[in-house]
This record gives sequence, structure tokens and C-alpha cells, in this order.
Amino acid sequence: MFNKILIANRGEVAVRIIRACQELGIRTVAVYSDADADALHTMLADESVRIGPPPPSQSYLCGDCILEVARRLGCDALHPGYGFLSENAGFAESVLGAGLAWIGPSPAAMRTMGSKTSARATMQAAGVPIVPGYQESQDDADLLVAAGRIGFPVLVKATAGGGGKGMRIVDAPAELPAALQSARREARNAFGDARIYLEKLIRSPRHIEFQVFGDAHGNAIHLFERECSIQRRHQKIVEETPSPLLDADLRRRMGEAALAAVRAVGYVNAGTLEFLVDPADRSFYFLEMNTRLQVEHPITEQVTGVDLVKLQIQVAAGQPIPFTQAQVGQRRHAIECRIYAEDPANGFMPSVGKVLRAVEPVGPGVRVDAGVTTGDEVTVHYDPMIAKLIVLGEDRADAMRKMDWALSHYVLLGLVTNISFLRAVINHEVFRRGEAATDFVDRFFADWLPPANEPPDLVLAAAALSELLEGAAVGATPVAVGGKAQGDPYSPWQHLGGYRVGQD
Amino acid sequence: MFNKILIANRGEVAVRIIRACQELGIRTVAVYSDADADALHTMLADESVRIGPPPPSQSYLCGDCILEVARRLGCDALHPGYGFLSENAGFAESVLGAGLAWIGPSPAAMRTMGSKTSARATMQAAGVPIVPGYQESQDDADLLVAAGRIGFPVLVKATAGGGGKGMRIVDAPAELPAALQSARREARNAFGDARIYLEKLIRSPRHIEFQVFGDAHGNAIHLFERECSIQRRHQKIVEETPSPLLDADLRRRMGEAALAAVRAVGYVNAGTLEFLVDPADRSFYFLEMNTRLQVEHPITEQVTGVDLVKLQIQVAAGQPIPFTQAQVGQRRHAIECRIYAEDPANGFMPSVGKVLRAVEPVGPGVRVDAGVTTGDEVTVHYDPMIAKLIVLGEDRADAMRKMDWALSHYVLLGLVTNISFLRAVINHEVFRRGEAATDFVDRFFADWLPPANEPPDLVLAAAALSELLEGAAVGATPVAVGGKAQGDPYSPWQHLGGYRVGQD
Amino acid sequence: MKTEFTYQIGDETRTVTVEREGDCFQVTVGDNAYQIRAQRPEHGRLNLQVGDRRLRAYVAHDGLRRYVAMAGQTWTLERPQPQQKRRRVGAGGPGAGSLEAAMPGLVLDVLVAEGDEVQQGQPLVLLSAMKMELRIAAPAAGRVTKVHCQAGQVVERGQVLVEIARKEDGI
Amino acid sequence: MKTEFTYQIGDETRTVTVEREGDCFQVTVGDNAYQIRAQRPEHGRLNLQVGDRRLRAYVAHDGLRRYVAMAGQTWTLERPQPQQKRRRVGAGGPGAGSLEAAMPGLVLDVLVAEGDEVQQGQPLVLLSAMKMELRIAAPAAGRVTKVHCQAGQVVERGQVLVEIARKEDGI
Repeated sequence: MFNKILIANRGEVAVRIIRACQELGIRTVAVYSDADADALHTMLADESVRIGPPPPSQSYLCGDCILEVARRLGCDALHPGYGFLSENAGFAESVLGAGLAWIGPSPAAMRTMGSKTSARATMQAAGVPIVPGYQESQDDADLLVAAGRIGFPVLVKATAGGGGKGMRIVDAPAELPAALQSARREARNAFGDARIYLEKLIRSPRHIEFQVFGDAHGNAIHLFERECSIQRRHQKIVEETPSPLLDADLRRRMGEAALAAVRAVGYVNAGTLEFLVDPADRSFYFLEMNTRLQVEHPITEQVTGVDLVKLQIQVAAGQPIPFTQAQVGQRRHAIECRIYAEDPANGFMPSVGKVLRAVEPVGPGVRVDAGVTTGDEVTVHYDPMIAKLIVLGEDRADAMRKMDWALSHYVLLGLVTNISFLRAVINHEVFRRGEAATDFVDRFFADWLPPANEPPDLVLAAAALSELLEGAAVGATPVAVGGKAQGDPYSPWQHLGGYRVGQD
Repeated sequence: MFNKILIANRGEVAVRIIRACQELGIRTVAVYSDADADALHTMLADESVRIGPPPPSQSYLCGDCILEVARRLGCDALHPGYGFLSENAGFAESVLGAGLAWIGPSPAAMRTMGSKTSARATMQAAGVPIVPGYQESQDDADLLVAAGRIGFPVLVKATAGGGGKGMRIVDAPAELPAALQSARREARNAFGDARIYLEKLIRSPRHIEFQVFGDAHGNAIHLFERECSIQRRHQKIVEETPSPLLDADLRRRMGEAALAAVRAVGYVNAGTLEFLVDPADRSFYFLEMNTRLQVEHPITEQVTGVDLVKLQIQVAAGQPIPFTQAQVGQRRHAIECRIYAEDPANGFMPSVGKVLRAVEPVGPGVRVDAGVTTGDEVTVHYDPMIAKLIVLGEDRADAMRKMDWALSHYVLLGLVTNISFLRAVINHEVFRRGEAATDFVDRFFADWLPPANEPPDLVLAAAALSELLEGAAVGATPVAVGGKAQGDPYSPWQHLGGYRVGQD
Repeated sequence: MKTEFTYQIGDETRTVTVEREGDCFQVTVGDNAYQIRAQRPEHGRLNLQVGDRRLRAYVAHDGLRRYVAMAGQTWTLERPQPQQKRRRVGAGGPGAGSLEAAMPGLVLDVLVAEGDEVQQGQPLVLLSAMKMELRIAAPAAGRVTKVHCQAGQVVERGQVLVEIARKEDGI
Repeated sequence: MKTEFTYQIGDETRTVTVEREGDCFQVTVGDNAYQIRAQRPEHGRLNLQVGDRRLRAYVAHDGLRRYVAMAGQTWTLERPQPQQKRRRVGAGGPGAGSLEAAMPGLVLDVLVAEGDEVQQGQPLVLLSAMKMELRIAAPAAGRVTKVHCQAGQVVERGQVLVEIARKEDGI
């Protein structure tokens, strides 16, 4: 087993990995940019090292800087988390070349399955249906011809991408050039790779993915599906398992397709096979493979009882998967909601600022994987996800009620969040029936506004009582060393300015 | 299903039940004594009603007062939790007589199985071995003769009891009269029933209990065992499941014995069969039955995936148990630690005071069922249990590491707690080997002291930095309406006394 | 002693008075009166009792802004500026044709210069935040009169980026 | 500006000095010096940075007492009385034969009266707290000189309940 792991990431996934390491008795090294000097992940690790200024290209995407830290502090393994360098086969090679273990698949498997182009070819060879598309050229004229052949609407997608970044829907030939340009820019910015490809758009599909795992001893398993149809801006916001769409037969066939991919490339460690399912005829198409841990991995952990991060570490250390396909099953129903600092009533625009107060819901079957806590800043530099809220219910109805309870008990003050939007999603008739497809948010929430904004009397009363009872603490509290006074002109302490203490 | 449930209890179990009701869409009524006017359970319920002064006999044990509240507010069911009135068959009859559902077994079953006397007879008739004992008389002279026949040491136990209350070990005839008197007083005080009985003391036994459930449709299941051998003052402090002692065969035989009890009396709702297991020959003896929810029920929930409180409510509403014995299994390993306000280095003396700060550990597989939060008072009037910390690990070793992590991340300031003691227990060689018996604490922790008390430099540095950085907030903060100023003579705000706000 | 507080909600001002009576507070909100028992068990949290009902409120102060989380919802209130200084609308501030940042972010590129003629829908500025790219486009044809930002700059939400005089304005 | 704080740990006094240097603090504890970056993200919590190491400390103040939770342990520190007033031990306080409450609780019963002769081990007071019953017994034979409690009274830990003059004391 490893002695010291460097976590080349930030936010909730870095926190998640650090905790798994602590429980395994493995020391941890966090890296951070200047924007994250006081972030949660830097507080929890055994050692925390600055790697650069806020822009990812100069910090979390700077493989050389990170590898230098890993070498200097004597790490013997590196966990890339998701995003950033996690799907960068070149970086994985550098890590391995430096004599460290890479907690993820081999660079060869990352190249084969991580690139949509070769992944589609591999899956097609293995007999798994794929969505019609075009990836033979980057030339705009070729792409225009191909789009016409596929038939509009087409999807423009980033070859190196994921999470909806660089993705564009194009309804007519005239829109294609601008969409290509914009998608390439976003792809280059996000992944350092501007290449894009085209894909046929399936109407109202369901997004269903399978968690897979391989080990160095030739074992391959899948850990069942996650349905991730609830998306905004092509990013998942609500995920659940089991999928309300799948029956035992479809689940078995899709699971076999997922395992075919693992076996085709001798895949080792955690991966996810994404499929589109056409709800009209229940046919499924391979979409892409993510050769890393997935944001929504906790719902799989809740229903299977497997700790995926610990399993990643164990498999990377050469241990076999300690159970067989027959020994793992789905039990109960799990839902995850991603808590974002964003304004759903305003095009899901990200919001930034200081978390003045975070109170996470607690209770049986409620899990919160947070990357931010009271006093932390959400900045413009990174993804505005604050936390993931995961519930495990006895069945789907129970899980939905538990999620609604948990969302309504999640306190986040100081930022605009999507919490009331998520409650509206969870309580929407179409979602409750288990019939929401990937166009659910666009179809039913295009003009969504939060519930009536007139505060009830007791809210005003609470505010006024807090003026009285908090009183002193407001103006006089030095919030952070070097921070500015918050400047409440009503505070009776305002005029005191500085203060002296400790006259003993 | 019910519309409104009165929770006739306080603390963490009241909180647990209120949350289950909220997820089921059932309204809740809390009751409270003057000592609990601002306690957590009163804050969470839809309605909260004062029932009397702090002594339990005038509040939480006052069945008439509670029933009057239930009637007045239109409740259609009552959940008694554990302790207090939960095993009082007379009260259950009053509740049923008032037309409300009693969320628990029938009064008849409570009488048969709740009384140790008739429970032992019932089990004996069903062919289950019982510990030799004497319960035929309350007369001191008879008891002295019986004790001699059973052979010293004998245990004096409360007929109506549980949780070690009223229990005494008597090593010699001369000690018996004082032990009887003291046990009766404690039993009367705790349960309103002074009757006691005698039992043979088995050396170094293991305490292993089975969770059972029956419904009104004749179904009976068990939900496997909990091992509760780690006790201090005959009260459980650490519980786990599966038991490291049981193998599949012993588990099957004990499970069958537990089901025999359920079937013998047509038992409906949740119950627990307690057994002593002699580790020398792995023989087991029926000890007693608890005809109610058990403090340590969460570990069963974690490994079986069944929400026992919701199942109690559903079964009380006449619904059948929604699964069969064959459909329920144990998955992974769960441990619970009870967090007490008490001083393990001083005979586990309870400590009281204000919780100045409570920060509960969060993370995958960590659950906290708390009855107290920041700012709450722990008073002399009730059990000093602050919370239950429950972890679910992949196996026993993983669960122990997770528990150690969680205990070390549990912050409770302002009170003496047993947290560092629990860490010592979890990390003790005998516990780690799974060999701890009920005399574990007495044998290995009689002279236990917390680790060296010399604070490291950085602790002193943190204190000093907090003097500077908290500064203003200390003396000037009005802690509670009507509360006294905390009186830090170092505070620069001290001289200001009162203050004015809101001059608009 | 009765204390009065006012809060601004949209264009409306609401007034709350609080008077202490022993352990309780007599609170009026507009015309409605409430008897409230209030306790502050920790910084930023209030336990309230109104009849048989209990409420847990979390309140955070940020300058004049107040955040209140209560009964499953979060509310934002503003206390009015003490000097009652009001911004004059339409004068002194940015012109009618000004374009503001719809989100806080990093300016990736400024695609126009002062004096440029622009068409409706023409991209003027590219903003990036949290990996999302946003294109600020001209709402109508006109001429760029002022550019307030440059590539690499971090801008706040609502900050004016570019000012445009419309063709119809006759410039 | 250098500020000095002292803490009482048992009989020992430890001195900490803190001096601010920009974003950091120069802290000395006894003879050891530390360069510490400190942030207070919320009431009662400090984020500390010492080299590559980060520490989260929770600190609560209760009068002169300080509770510090850090790195998985909790510590209790006392600031000394500012007037340096020291309790005189053994005089003015309760006599050597006094019996104190070993836990806070409710007095169930007082079994003796002033002037009573008692035997060693004889129960004097019955205390109850959190359902636990505790019997306060005479540590030696003697005479009850003072009873400080009565049935039904709530007593604090360490509060003197009964005073006894030992037989050997010759009273």
C-alpha cells in the first residue's frame, strides 16, 4: 500500500480523496493555487503546497509543477480526481515515468477510451451501438458536409471534453461556423485541446451511465447504472440509481456492453461508460467513456456499499477487486443533487462571494460531500459547485422525500444557490414519475422563478431580533487577517475602530 | 397512514422520530419539560408543548399530561421512543383507549415479554435456554435463600428495567440487603416499578442481541444481531454488527430463538431479544426482551438498509413488513459509539453544562444522531448522552478506522466527554481482535487516564491568536435572552455593559 | 425601550418594531403584532417561539444586507442607506446603451475599440467564469463610445463593460 | 505591537507572545518561536498555517477558561485571575472532613442531622443525577458538624454537602 499520496485537485473531490486516504492510514499532500490558500482541501491534508496563481493553466493544470511537489515531498502515488489533469494521458505517463503510481487507468487505455474517436471505434468493433457522428476531420467545410449527411440538429462536442464543456447544439447549417469557433475556444481553454467532432442529436434521450472497474489481475466488474438525465447547460445536476427507466433485461444488456469495453482494452481502475437511451424504443447508444472517477460516484457507493475511492487506491496498489460481479448488488435508491453557486432564474449564471454560513443537513441516509464551508470564498476561477447532497432512501419515493427534506434543511447564506430550483426539480410531476429526459430542464424550467419573494412577517421579525441579539458581534468582528472591515454603519461598534486586548 | 404523531420523548431519539415523520409527510408534536424549553427536539417538531417541570415523574413520565396534549392537538398516534413510558403497558393501554395508535407492541405482548419474569417463562417454554435466576418473590429473606441456591456472585436486576438501571452485582450474602434497597429505589425512580429479581452472573460473557419485527398480518422477521459487550456501569457504550463472535451457524440458531419469541406471543412491531453468550463454549442464554426501539438501532439500519423507525410507523398503521426474511441481509460492518457528557477518568461521573461548540464529523459512511447542538445545555435531569456516532465500513477493520477518524473529528467544547476514552476503546488490542467481553471496561480501563495533558505549543498559540482575533465578540456577545454576562475581565468590551442598536 | 428597524424589499420599505418584555419580545411587523420568545444559542442562529411553534432562524449580516434562512427557505433583506442617499437614475451613471457583465468573471477578449461601428448581435466582449464562456453582444446597431475593460481583467457582476450610442440616438 | 498572554496549566504558568507581521503572526511559546498565518473564517474557528502544515482549531471562551480542539484532541486552558488573587488553601474553606458532591445532581435524601455520630461507610446523603444514584458515605467514624444540603436541592459538582469532625480530631 502507498505511504503518501498527492491529490492533484481541489474542492469536494480533493476532500473526498483526502478522507479516504486518512481512513486507510495513508499520508496526503494537497496542492493549491493562491485562490485556494485557505480552501477546505488545504486544511485537511497533512501537507499543503502552493503551486501557482489562480488560473488553472498556471496551477491545477500545471503537471510539471505538481509532479515537482510530489517528488520533493516523497509521494509514491498521485490521485488526479476528476477534471483538470485526470484524463490527460501525457501527464499520467509523466507520473509513471517519475516512479509514482497513477491512481487511474493506464495511459494507453486513457488514449484509447478517453478519446471519443477511438472509443467509438473500439465499441463499434465490440458490437455496441454508437450514435451516428463524424470525427474524421477538423476542417470547417468537411464538418459542414458531414453535418448535412448526419442531419440537423447536430451536436458539436469537444474531443477531449466532458461535463458539457465545448458542447453546442446546431439547428441549421448557417449556425455551424460560429458554433465551431466558440466550441473550440472553450475546449482549448478547458482541456488544452481545441479538437471537436459532430454527433447526431437524439430527441429527448435519457442519459444513463455504467460504473466499471478493472484490476491488474484481469478481473472486470460493473457496479450498475446511474441515470443523469437532469442537466442544465449539458451539465448534470441531479443523478440517481437505480434508473427508473431500466428493467432487469435492459440493465443486464447495458452492463454487458459496459464490460465489453473494459475487456476490450484490459481496462484497469475506475471508469464510466456513458450511454444515451432512446425512451421511445429503449435502444441504447454508447456515447463516451470517462476514464476517471465521476462526480456522481457517491450514489453508486450508497446502493452498492462499495467505497470507490478506496477501491481505486487498492487497485492502483496492485490489489485485486475483493468481490465478484455476482457478489455485488443494488440495494435501496440513491439520489444526488449538485449544490451550485448559481442563479437558476438568470440562466444559471454563476455567483461568487463569501459563504457567510453553511449548515449542512444531517440525518440517517443523508450524505454531504462539500468542498466549501463557512467563511470560504467561491471565486470566479473554478467550477461553482459548493457541495454534493446525496440521500439513500428505502425506495425512489422515499429517496425523493428525503432529498426534499435535506434540501430544505441546507442553509447557505451569502450566495445565490440553486437549492430552491433543485427542490422544484425533485417535486416536479415528470421527475416524480421517473420520466424526465435530458431536455427536462429546458422544457419545464425555461421560465422558472423562485417562489414568491415577499418575506413572511416572521422572517422580518427574525432579522430585527438578530440586529438586537447579534448586535455587538457585527461591526467589531475582525473577519479575516488583512480583511476589510465590513462597514455596517448601524453598528454601535463602528466608531471604535481598532481595539486592544490582553492587558495582562 | 397517520396525520399527526406525538413523540413522548426527548433528546436524540425524539429528533430521530421527528425526522422520520417529516420524511413520511406526517406532522409531529413534541412535548418538553422546563429543562428542555429550547432543546433540539422542541425546535424541530411542527408543534411543541410544555408538559411540566424537569423531574421525569412530572413531565416525560406523566402519561396523563402527555395524553392530554395528544388529544388536544388531534394526534392519531403516539411514539414512545425508548426509556420513559416506552415499556409501560398501562400507558400503552391508555393511549389505545383514547383512540390513538400506539407505535409499539400490544400491551399484552409488552406485559408478557417486557416483564423479565414471564419473558423467561415464555422462552423456556419455547425451548430457549435461559440464565438461572429467581423471580418468585420480592421478600428479602426469600431472595437471600434463592441467591445462595443460584450461587454468588448474583445479579440484582429491575423487573421493569433496562439500560443497567437498578442493576447491582452482589458478591456475598452480607451485601445483598443494601443492594436490594438501592436497586429498588433506582428502579422506582426510573420506571415507577420497584420490583427486582436475581440472576446468575456468567463470567466474561458477550452481550449479543437480535432485532426482531412482527406485523399485524402474522409476519415475523429478525434483522440479525448487534454485539453490545462494551459496557460501563452496565450501560452499553460501543455496539457493532455483525458480531465478531458469531459464525453463520450460531447466528442462524440465535435468529431462530429470537423468532420463536416473536411467534410465541404474536409480537407486533419492533423488539429486541438480548442474549448472553458464553465465549468459552459458545452457548447462549436468553436474557430479556426490550419491547421497544433500541438506542443502538442505527447499526442495524446501516447494515440491513431498513429504516426501523419508518417500519415501526408503517407496521403500527397496519401495513405488512414489505420484505421477507430471505430478502434481508447483512452488508458491510457498522459500529456505534455513544457520546456521553461524562468523565471516564473519574468513574464515568456525568458532567453538565453548556455545549459551547458542537461540530459533528461528516463524510461517507458517517452518521451522527445527536440530541444536543451548539448552545444547548446538558442538565442533571436526564441521561447525559449527547449523541450517537455511527459508522459503516467495508469490513470491521475499515469501520474501526473510520470510527477513529470520526471520533477524532468530533468537536465538543464546554463539557467533559468520553470521546478520548472511546478512541482508546476502539484502538485497544482486545477490541481490535474482536474478543472484548462485557467485563472489558472494568478489566482494561479501571485506571484509565486521558493521554498526557501538557498542551503542545500550537494549542497555546491557537488560544492566544483567538484572544486577538475573537477579541470583540467575547465579552459583548449577549448569549441568551435573560442569560448572565459571561464576565471575561480581559474583554475590552466589558465596560460597555449594555448597548444600543438600530438608531434609524 | 422600543426599537425600530426598516428593511427595503424591492421598492417597498417594511418596518419592524421590537420591544423587550422580560424573556420575550413584542414584535410588530407592519400592522401585525407577535409575542416572540427568542434565544441566540450561537453566533448567527436564533431559536424563536411563537405560540406552540418553534422556528430555527440562521441570520448572516453582510454590510447592510441581511440573509435569513428559516422554515426551508432563504431570504435576502436590505437595510436602507442611513443617509437616505439615493442614486439618481439615468444621469451620472452609465448611459442607456451600456452593457454590463451578466456574471462575475474574467475578460477573455475585447473585440471592439472606442469609435467602432457595431451591428446588432455583434460580439463585443468575451467573458469567462468557472469555465463557462459568455459572449456579450450588441443589443442594437450603434457606435462604441467607451470601453471600460480589457483582456485579463476580473470584473464584477453588473460592472459596465462597454457603452454604445445607438444609431437612433442620432450620434 | 507585541501582546503577551499567560495560561495556567496545573501549577505551571505558560506565556505566549504574539506579534503581527503583515498577514502573519510571530508567536513565541516559552522559548520556541513560530511563524503562523492565521485566519478566522467564522466565530470560534481558526485556520492556521505553519510551514506546509495546516491546522483547524476550534476555540471557545467561557469566562477565564479556554477550550481548544485541534488535531483530534481537546484541551482546556485557564487564564489567570487578573488580580492574582489566590484562594488560601486549608483555611476559610471547608474542613478536612468535608464531603463534596462527586457529581452535579439532585439530593434525594439526607440521612443524617447535625450532631449525629456516624460510623465509617455509613451513608450520609443520596444523590441522583441522570438516573444514576450515588451514595455519599462517611470516610471515617466521626460526628456531623454541619449539613449544607436538603432533599430536593440541586447541587453542583464539588459543592460541600456535609462536614464531619473525625473521632481522631478529638472533638
